[in-house]
Amino acid sequence: MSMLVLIGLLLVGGVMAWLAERIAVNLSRWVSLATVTVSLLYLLGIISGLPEGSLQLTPDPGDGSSWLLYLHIDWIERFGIALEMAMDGLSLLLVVLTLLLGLVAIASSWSEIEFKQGLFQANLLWTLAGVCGVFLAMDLFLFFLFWEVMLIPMYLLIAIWGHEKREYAAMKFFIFTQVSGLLMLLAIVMLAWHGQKVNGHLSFSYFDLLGLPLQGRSGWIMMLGFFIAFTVKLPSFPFHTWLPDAHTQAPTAGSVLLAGILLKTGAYGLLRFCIPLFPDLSAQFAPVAMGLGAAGVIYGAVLAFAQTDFKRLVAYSSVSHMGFVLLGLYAWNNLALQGAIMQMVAHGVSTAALFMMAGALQQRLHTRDMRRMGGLWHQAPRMGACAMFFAVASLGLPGLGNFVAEFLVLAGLFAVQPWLTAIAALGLITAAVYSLWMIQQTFQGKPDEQRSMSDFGSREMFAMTAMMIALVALGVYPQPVLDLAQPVLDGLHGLVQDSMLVAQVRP
Amino acid sequence: MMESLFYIAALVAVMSTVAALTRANAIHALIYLIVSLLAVAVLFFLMGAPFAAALEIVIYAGAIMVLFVFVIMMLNLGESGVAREQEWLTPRNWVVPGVMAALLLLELILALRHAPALTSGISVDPKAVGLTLFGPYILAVEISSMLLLAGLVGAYHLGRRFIVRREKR
Amino acid sequence: MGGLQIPMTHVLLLAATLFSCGLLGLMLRRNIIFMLMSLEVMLNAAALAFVAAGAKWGQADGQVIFLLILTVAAAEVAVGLGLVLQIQRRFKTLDMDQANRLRG
Amino acid sequence: MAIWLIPFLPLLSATLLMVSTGRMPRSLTAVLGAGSVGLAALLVALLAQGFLADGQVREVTLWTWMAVDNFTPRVAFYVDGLTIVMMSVITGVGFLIHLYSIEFMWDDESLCRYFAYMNLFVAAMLLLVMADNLLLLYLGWEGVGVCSYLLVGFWYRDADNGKAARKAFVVTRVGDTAMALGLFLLFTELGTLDIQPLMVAANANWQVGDTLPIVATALLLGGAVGKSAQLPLHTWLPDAMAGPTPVSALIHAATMVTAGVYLIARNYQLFLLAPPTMQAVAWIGVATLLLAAFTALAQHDIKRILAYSTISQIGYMFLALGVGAFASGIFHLMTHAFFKALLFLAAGAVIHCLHHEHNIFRMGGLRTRLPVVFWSFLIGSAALAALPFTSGFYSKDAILLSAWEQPDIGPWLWAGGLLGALLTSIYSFRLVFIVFFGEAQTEPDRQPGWRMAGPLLLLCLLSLIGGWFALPLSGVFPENGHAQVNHSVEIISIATPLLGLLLAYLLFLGRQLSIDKLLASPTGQALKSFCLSGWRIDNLYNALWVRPYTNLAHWWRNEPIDQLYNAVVAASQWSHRTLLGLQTGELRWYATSMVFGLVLLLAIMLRNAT
Repeated sequence: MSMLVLIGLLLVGGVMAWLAERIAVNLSRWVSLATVTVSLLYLLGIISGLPEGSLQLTPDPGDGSSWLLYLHIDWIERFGIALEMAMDGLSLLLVVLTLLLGLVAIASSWSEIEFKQGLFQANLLWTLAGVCGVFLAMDLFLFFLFWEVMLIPMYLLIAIWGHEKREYAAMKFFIFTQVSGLLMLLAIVMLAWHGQKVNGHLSFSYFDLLGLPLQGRSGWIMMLGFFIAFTVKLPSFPFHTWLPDAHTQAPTAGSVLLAGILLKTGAYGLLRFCIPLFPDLSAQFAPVAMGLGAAGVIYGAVLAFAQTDFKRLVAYSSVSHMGFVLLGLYAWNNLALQGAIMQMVAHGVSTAALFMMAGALQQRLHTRDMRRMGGLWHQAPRMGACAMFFAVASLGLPGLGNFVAEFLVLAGLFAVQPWLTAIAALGLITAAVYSLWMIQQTFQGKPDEQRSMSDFGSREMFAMTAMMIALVALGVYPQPVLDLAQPVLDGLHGLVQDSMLVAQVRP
Repeated sequence: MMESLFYIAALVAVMSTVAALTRANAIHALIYLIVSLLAVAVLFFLMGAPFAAALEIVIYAGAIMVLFVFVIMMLNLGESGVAREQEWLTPRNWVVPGVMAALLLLELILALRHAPALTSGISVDPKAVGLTLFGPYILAVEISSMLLLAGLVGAYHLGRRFIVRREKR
Repeated sequence: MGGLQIPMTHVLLLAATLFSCGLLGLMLRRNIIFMLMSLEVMLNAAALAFVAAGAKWGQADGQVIFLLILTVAAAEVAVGLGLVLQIQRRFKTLDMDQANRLRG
Repeated sequence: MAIWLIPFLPLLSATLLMVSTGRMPRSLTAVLGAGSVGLAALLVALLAQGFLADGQVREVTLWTWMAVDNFTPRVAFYVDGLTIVMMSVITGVGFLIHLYSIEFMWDDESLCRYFAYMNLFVAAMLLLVMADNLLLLYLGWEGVGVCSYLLVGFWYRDADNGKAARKAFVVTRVGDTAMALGLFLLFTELGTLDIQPLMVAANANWQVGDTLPIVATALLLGGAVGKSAQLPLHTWLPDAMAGPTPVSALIHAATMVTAGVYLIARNYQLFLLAPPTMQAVAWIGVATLLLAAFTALAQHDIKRILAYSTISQIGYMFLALGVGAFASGIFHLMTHAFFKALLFLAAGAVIHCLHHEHNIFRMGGLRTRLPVVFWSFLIGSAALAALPFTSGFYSKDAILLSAWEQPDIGPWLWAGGLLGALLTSIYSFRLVFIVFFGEAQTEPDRQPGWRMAGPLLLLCLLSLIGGWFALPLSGVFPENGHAQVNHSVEIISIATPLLGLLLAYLLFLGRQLSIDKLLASPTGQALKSFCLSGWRIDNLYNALWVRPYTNLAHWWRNEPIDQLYNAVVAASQWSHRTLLGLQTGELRWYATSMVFGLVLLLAIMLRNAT
């Protein structure tokens, strides 16, 4: 029940934030902040109320009642659709990340949005609700529902509060995700129908559909339906082209949410659904998927280097970073999977911070064009220091979260595909090229003495410092995150251990 | 005798309709149209539908056509309009519509060749019509009342602005 | 009993002819008033067919439908002529080939 | 004693300085910046004393960094003789350079930022040498890289500095990536990254000459080559001189660039399993030392000469490692840290006193005007050229002897090293003669104060007596005793630098020999510019890597993939426009088309009816 309450809180909070605008113009952002804070506290309260040691127990992936939280309410019984939700360590991690980045998004939009604040905050909260739902839903139909729920408010965020080419970007985002979502719906329906043939009853429940014998052409179609839906969201080369536009045009909070959380739903989907549901097919498909991942790493990095728009650069860097996630997921050994999960968290934080930086620059300079910046360190040393920190974080400096993630992914991948690892490792070099080029163009170089620009205020500095501390903590002591995910991975390994996907690191 | 009356009326209807649609002057056309409607009213009467015949004359030929007259008068089209109409009726413009209409007619003829032999000759009086109308067709009556209401509101809305603007000038 | 009996084919052919004439007018004329008149002719032709059908079976339904067609025609003419006035005001013409934009 | 305090102190100080964002008083900044390193140096001295007394290897585990399966790198320190030597150099020389920096950088507005970066660097470098496993070493390795980037680009207003900084980082990153791959390979094959267990596992699982150790060491060598500016990744170091001079002294001479040497020395057991890699190390060393020495001969920027000489001297260290004389390599690393820091700091003093003049041909006659600097520079150059009884003499001599003893290729390596020594002597005294003798071109506007002079004098002392230090390396590396000393070889080694000194005197001071005519000829000109540009390797890399990459990026700027999607969009727009033609807005057209449809429909129905 608590999971429904959590999502309900966010949905209702959204409505309240919308209405609050009528009472006072700036009230809605306070309502929104309070909603997310309360949700977060509520979640933490639930988790602390769990029996001792349950976080360390390995959940049986085929049985939701062995998970941390489980909920099953019949909904549309005729089609075997239920309100079935469950939470394990992985979902918990991602939901916490979602709520934390929700706070960051609210903070980053604090003074940026003036037009229809209430509706803006409402959309923000609804997106969060949708994402939480995606991370918790265990009924495939419900999952698809939430998948769409998170899409529409996001579309509105871009289309209403975006920058100069917002309609184009929002439409592109919508069409890409919608088309891929429909492919997934098709796959879900086919899967449920297939399940009915095998199990004898129609069910959309993840737990009922696990372990179906899926082969042949229909199996491939279903697997690819899931795969494409998730890799569009991830996004992976060559389905990534919506992302630079959407990121560039979205308001800061929208970019933060997109990069920080929405992309993670794709990775989550691959890890939770695509691979466990189709272990054998995924194993056969893994070289292709990993190839796409490596291609994304390099391609994103090269294009990031080519950009002149700050936000676009960061967006392409996301493509590059999410390539590592794809690599890690399909390498499918413990190291690589942990790396992929770590990358989700670390990339969420570091990219969110870079988008906040972009937003702050745009607010101050009214441009995102880096050719019109330069030497900003002189006027805004605090911003410069923050930008430098997150730039080196995104290029994978050891001691920060992204490094742990990339290192684990590549170390795990090396055991499976050494040559691909070598190619993907080129991403480390290219990341350095674009990150440093970004810093050079914005904060270094000759300052424009006429330009007056305010440095970060205490509110912005607070958000930035929090994220810096988070990244350093992830970088020097990532164990809490790893421990949270490990039981889940153990369970998944048990599930697909028969397949040839398992390539354990030699002791 | 009565049968020849039917065919005469039919001929009148067709000819006056054709005339109505080929006149350049709107009022002339309207007069021809009224003739055509009256001829159809005769046909109705001959087919044993006196109530329909009466309504055809009163409402169609009367009320509706008068509306046309009003509008034509309000627009005050004049001689230039007539000249322009003439210009638009050059033979070249006839080709496509003519072919289309002829094709349609041909098909209709082909389709209607084998219609059932004769009408019954029974006259249905207004009482029977009324009973049917407010019996099984009551819903249709309600709907048409809604339709008329909508037409009323629409016509009022559209016409009012025209009139108000005129008065302002 | 004993009323006039007419071959149905002829009545329906007449209705078809009138309908075709109306269509011809609709396609041919550019003046909206004439187009409306053509519409009246077509409606009338349809009504004729219904009444004939009613006469065939000696039932009142044909005339009922005629009545309904009449109301449709009345409503249509009322709105249509209102539109004619608006078109004249906006476009200063009744030529429908010139008034071909939804947004005036 | 808490060993973890040693890297922690500079780290803490760096954090404090960063948090203060320059609002701290300058004097406090300086005290904090230099003091933390000084304190660390003191702790290292205590540690060294303890180590010399009992010879115990000290291991400290702070926490487990991460634990996934059997991948459990710890944040742990491993302190043996090698580490002690490196730590002493880092904190000792580092402290002197910090002290010197106070005066050198006093007028700079970003003093705080400077000390923050410097302290961070010291912390990262200490982590690098103290690391118990290769992953933590990699952390320090990348950390020093970033600090180097930050400090080379310290004066960010000049875009050229930024370019040099990026070049430094990216070129070393190429090597780092190879090294990372090496780590993956080692972990995949041996299941651990902890250095000592790794060595044991390697010796247990691999035979000398197996493919895997060769590949692994080659990848590690890639990292070492990048960091230590050896061929073919040496191009960043001369450009890195864009940073403040004390930075060049600390990072690009004394400590960071020798990290590659440390890496190989630390994993020497692995390298011993891969003789081809060892040979490659030696040959890279010889090739680099010759190339850099030739290049140094033609330079006229005082710092670039020193940069090329650094590359060249690290070449000697690689040569030493390659022939298995690890202790000699580390010994040279230490003496080089002393005399190269001395040279850089002296050069910095010259630059500081001559209004940031870098061109040696606009200096001259400084012998009387800056006496302290002159003597420092002279001693430093003597040690660099390995004149007898200076510290450089002992270390370089040991390397050449070891090279000579190498079977088969030994004499060739030795000859290369000897030629390098000759060139070293020529270019270093060319520098001395041109800068400090002859006509004065620019008048110094100030004299170095005690904070600059003090470190100089101390480093002079170290450069002179550093050769007599006995390094506590006996427990680290295998003994390879010098069985028979070949006296003729010894004598040639001693004579070569003196010959170089003589040549330099004749060429640049006495002018008894003139090569002006030679230089004026077209061939001479071409040769000179060839040497001046560092054998055009930069141009080669530009054409080979940089330009293709930027061109590719430029070509891809409009997203070839997106063009595909745009084609779909274009197709649907085309069909939209085509169909739009049907929607003319003309009522008559609509009516006609409806009739057409009606006719068609009826026709079909009629056909079906019959």
